[in-house]
Amino acid sequence: MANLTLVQAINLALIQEMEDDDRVILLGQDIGINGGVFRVTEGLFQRFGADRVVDTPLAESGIIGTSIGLAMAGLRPVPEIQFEGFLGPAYDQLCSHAARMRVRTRGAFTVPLTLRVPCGGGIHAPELHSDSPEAIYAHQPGLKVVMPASPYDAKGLLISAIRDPDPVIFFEPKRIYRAFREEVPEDEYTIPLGKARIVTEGEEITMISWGASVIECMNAIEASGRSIELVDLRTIYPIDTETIVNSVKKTGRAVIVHEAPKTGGLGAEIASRIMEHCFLYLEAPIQRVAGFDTIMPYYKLEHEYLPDATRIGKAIEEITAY
Amino acid sequence: MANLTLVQAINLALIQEMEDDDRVILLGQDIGINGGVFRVTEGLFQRFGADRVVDTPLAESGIIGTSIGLAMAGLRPVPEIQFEGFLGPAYDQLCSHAARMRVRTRGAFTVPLTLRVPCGGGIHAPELHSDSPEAIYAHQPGLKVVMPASPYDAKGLLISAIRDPDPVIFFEPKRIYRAFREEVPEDEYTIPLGKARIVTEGEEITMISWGASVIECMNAIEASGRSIELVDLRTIYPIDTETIVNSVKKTGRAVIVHEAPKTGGLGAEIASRIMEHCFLYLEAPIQRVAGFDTIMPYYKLEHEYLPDATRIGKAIEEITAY
Amino acid sequence: MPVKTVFKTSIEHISILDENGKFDEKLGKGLIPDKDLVKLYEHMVTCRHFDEVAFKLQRSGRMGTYPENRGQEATSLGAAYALRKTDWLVPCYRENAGLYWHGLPMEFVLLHWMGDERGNQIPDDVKMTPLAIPIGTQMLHATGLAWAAKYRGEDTIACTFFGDGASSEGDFHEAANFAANLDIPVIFFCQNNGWAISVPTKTQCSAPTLAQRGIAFGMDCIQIDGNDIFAVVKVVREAAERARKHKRPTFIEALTYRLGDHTTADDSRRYRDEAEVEVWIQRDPMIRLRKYMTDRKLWDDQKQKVAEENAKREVSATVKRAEEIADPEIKGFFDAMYAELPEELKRQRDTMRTSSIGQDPNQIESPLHAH
Amino acid sequence: MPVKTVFKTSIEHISILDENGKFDEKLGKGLIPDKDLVKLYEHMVTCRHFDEVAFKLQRSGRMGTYPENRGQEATSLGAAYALRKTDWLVPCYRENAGLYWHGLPMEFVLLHWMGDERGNQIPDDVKMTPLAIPIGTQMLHATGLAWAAKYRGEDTIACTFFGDGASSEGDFHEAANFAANLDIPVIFFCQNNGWAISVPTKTQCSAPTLAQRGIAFGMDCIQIDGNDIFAVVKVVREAAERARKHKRPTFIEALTYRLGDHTTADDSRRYRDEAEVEVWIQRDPMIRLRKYMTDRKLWDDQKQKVAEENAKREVSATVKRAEEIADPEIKGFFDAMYAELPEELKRQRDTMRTSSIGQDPNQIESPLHAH
Ligand SMILES: Cc1ncc(C[n+]2csc(CCOP(=O)(O)OP(=O)(O)O)c2C)c(N)n1
Ligand SMILES: Cc1ncc(C[n+]2csc(CCOP(=O)(O)OP(=O)(O)O)c2C)c(N)n1
Ligand SMILES: [Mg+2]
Ligand SMILES: [Mg+2]
Repeated sequence: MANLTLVQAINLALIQEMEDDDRVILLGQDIGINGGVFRVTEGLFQRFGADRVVDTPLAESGIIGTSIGLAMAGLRPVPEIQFEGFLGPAYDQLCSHAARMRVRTRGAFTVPLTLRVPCGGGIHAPELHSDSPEAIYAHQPGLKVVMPASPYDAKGLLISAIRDPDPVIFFEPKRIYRAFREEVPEDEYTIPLGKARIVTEGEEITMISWGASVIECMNAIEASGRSIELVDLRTIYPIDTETIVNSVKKTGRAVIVHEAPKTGGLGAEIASRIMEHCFLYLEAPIQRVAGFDTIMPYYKLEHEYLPDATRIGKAIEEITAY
Repeated sequence: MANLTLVQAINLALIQEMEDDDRVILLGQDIGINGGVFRVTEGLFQRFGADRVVDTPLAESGIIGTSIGLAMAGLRPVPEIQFEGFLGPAYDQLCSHAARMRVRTRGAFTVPLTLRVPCGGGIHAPELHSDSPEAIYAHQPGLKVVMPASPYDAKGLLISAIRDPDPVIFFEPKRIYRAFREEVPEDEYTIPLGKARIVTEGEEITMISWGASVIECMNAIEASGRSIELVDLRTIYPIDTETIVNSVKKTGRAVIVHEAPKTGGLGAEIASRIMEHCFLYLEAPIQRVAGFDTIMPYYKLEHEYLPDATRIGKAIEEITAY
Repeated sequence: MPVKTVFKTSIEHISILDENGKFDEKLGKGLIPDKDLVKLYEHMVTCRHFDEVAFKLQRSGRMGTYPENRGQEATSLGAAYALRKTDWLVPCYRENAGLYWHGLPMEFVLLHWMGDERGNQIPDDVKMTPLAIPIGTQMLHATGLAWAAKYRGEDTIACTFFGDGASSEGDFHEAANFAANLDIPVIFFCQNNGWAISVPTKTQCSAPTLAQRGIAFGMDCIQIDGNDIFAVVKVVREAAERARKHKRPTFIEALTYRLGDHTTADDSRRYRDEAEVEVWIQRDPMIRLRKYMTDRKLWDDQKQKVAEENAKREVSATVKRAEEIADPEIKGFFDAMYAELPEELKRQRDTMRTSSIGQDPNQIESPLHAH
Repeated sequence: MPVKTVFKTSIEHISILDENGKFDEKLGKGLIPDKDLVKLYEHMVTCRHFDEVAFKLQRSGRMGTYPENRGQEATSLGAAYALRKTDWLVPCYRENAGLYWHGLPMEFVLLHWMGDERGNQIPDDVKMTPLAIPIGTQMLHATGLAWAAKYRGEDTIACTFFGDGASSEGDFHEAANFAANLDIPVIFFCQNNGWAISVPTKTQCSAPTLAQRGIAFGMDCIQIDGNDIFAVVKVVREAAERARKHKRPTFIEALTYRLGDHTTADDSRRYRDEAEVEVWIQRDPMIRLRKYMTDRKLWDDQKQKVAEENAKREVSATVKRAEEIADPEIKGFFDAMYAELPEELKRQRDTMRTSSIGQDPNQIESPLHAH
């Protein structure tokens, strides 16, 4: 066991998967000698060489498009896009190609790639470095979408993602890259994709979140003094409806927290599923505490945008008062 | 008044806006001498010349990116992307640039472009010619998203879109391009963006849909013999919450119908809003009748995918039985 | 030095068997053994017939939109002939002749245009990717496939086909740039057929040649007469050698022409002159090849007749296979979504005919048990 | 002819004032009047100082990430000098010198890096677009802006700046291709500073020059010493003329170097040799210009001292303006979203401090009135 940050846990997972399986290769911008702009791939170039840790030209569509080819040929590419704001140029290759290859060839070709992308706000970065686009990719059939909220989960989920035979987007909440450490086993282990984690058990409200917001939720829960069941989604798609529904059946109230804009965010899908599965259990309308329907402001105001413990606390008050 | 198809109504709107305002120019693939692959721009090249109806290179990002520049300089470009499946390469310019320009420059620059895109399934086309990506763009703050369901609306909404000072995506449901005709006034008129239309009034259920699915809803409603209020959203973003909520307050039941995959589709947002605004009025969980969470299959099976009157009819039964 | 030349280059155009059937012995000798030449021509006869039949299938409502290949047979066929069975062909949608030569069963292409994904279920031993509908996107996959081969130390290469229109897409630029800078063994084979639907090549590239696109990446570039199968074979062989030995990509611009409409949904009389088409009909790759073979006594009318009869037989058997295939599994578009289907998808699949999917069926059945 | 040359080209490299201060009279004479030269140099002194101060602001926590411009001043400044105030500059983020020359108040750039959108609220009479964070995307906007000018019959042109890294993006290709094929008056000014963060230029372009990127589009292309303001002025003037008169784009590759880290978040010692940096320090655009002016008696130590003092005064006033600006309106990021705010956004804005926005406040307040 080592006490690791999220960055270190990911680094360790990459090393171990690369040691075990030479089909695993990394490609992206500045991931080589520089070790990535967040140092997630630190030391890997030195350890595995330029054939397996490849600095590419500055072209996101190129990174994903060639990764698709690599994966179709049976490799397990792990591309990195430097920030979620630069997923845009790769959108087409991800959604029109990676996501569709298996079904459109009825399995003759598959695309076992794992795309790593830092995401989310709160690090005082320039524009397009603080977005949360997970709902976009959750709406694209054929992809899986993962977002860990802790070092332990990061390692186990990333290993699962790399081993998964289908394309996975692995979002890394950059705000908590180094925010805290956690015991992480040295050995390889997997956390199944599609299974949520109950962070704290509770009776009054079910709170559902993922990524860095999970930490805000924990703070808000603590401040509220209430018995709240916190569900960390872990996997954004497929959504673990069962865990959520079981919890809401118990609590009768649900609050969903995410950084992305509220309209069309994943909160809407989760709220709708809850309603579809346990409408008569609901004691109050489901609350979505989310980013506003605006562009994430430049960093002078980003704290105004991000749903924080205060706003979550308001939701707790509002929903219990209902 | 003339009896026009949806294609003709759009063509007429384009002609009239171009006559009125020489800031309006069209650009896209095959829109010139060929009149567009759906003949929507038929005759415009001959009428307005090569400077105002511009065949571009085959590059979607280029079409949107240059349109942004044209718009920043004060023109009113109306780009066309040939099929919604080819929006992918333009995603970044739309979402990272067009959508953000006003807010990131605090109004110093604006992007009054209107992007026309045929969308949706049901015409036996090859892959990537039958998708419904409206939820993706509704989740992107800074854009407006419109989808008419009739010739009359098409003309009035397109004129509003072109005159709107912000970027608008104008989705044209290709399945009903020529499916029926309607009286369309010769004169220019506008239909405000953000306002839904009540197609039929009713007491038992509120049914919400947009685009070609509206026609399926009408068929299902007729077949059901029930009193159902059909709301055609017309504008996907901003959503006309008020009209929806007022209707659901009356009926207590809501069914949402769309072609896009269910998970993360706009149905989720609408259902969530209904819950947020009139939870205690709901007699039954809100139904989403949607495309499956799969890739739209090739055309041999596309009718299995598209939500049709039969599936909508089931939802009517289920929700009334609840 | 205040002004110095830091780079110099030129583009050559190669033609061996010209449109009048004139053959350049120096370049062409020994390039294609007579026996193979006859086979290639016979293959073209079959493919041309296939193309006509496919067109008719569409017109009679037995198939969806179809892009005629007519007039462009020499490009992909010459390339496939010059390559190995283990090399990847990464096509667009006008390369039937090359794909069949490479081993694709003909009915796959029909199935594809009949709106059936099984037409893309490429057999394991046929090294090709499915037809690419979104323009300009497949070249990146080719680069990735070739990269994987290089990574594994194999001498497999990839050859990707695309049109003049496709060369305008950013993805083309990125694919070529990756290949050139990372030393990836891929051939970029651009079939410049003069048009991208209604848009002429000069709107895609106002430069004197499309071949010079490759100069941007420091790639070897060449222009050829794409209706001359000898020229195709020659330059693809050289490019393949360069790729295999030196891991260097090549850009080939092949000048050709689509004699038909863009697809069956198009009407090319709206945008191009009949006179232009007339000129190109004379440049048909099959006319000159037949003339050459006839001159060399490799071919005669009797052989032509036999070839045409064989073509008919083969194509009608192909159509039969395509049309007689059992209806696709309705649930097929669910089951192939993921290696393992998520719960929600299983539920949608299993209730697709029985419920609206608007609802959890359990909740519908027993809402009142709930509270 | 079986083999014929169908295209020939070459790339020239231009240098007028070389790194040793040697000046080519033939090319350089009369290019920049002495009076202007002095002003340009003084401007560089100010910008260099600004750069140092900006760096320190970041280091002391008074500003966010900042990309040093040091060493690259001659490129954008020379270009801005050669262009008209009515022309569009479409920058990346290392063009402070040119932007200030063009009229941008200096504090805008600080505000931008202080995380304040008002730094992008470009005054109406300054013809430039905001700094571009996403790499390689702004060239399309430049093409659109120039296209609009052409459409209106104005002789305004656009000049867009980008790096070696940016030239790998598909959007660059599309921008250049649109400009070349639609005859749009835009200058593509590539500042090849050797690195894209840690990735060397050869990974972006393994060709002998980056200038040849433009050959793909049949564009005039040229390579220059980007640390030589004379060369910059010369080629930008020629490109501007070509754009204004003939509506033809030009691709310029300027060889330069960033002497600092990529940004304040970067540590360039991780990936590049100190020795390489040393070489380029000698090639600093300011050293050679000062030497040249000194040789020509246009400059002396006293003038240098005055220039530096002026720079300090100006920059510290700039910092003051940036730091003293009132806090941004909290609701500013709502109000500028659309010309007219949708209802839902108004509601979110108005309740952002009072409710969770998870809920319609009306429903929260009076849920029981409902049924
Ligand atoms: C990304 C994308 N944009 C637009 C289209 C619509 N489209 C289909 S074929 C075509 C023209 C292709 O021209 P070219 O690349 O020259 O190939 P050709 O058909 O001439 O062989 C267009 C615009 C598409 N399929 N994909
Ligand atoms: C689309 C996109 N991808 C990645 C990045 C991250 N990034 C910021 S600057 C940079 C390098 C840019 O290099 P270059 O274009 O040569 O400009 P330079 O910084 O050297 O002036 C990268 C990769 C980005 N900002 N945008
Ligand atoms: Mg073509
Ligand atoms: Mg650079």
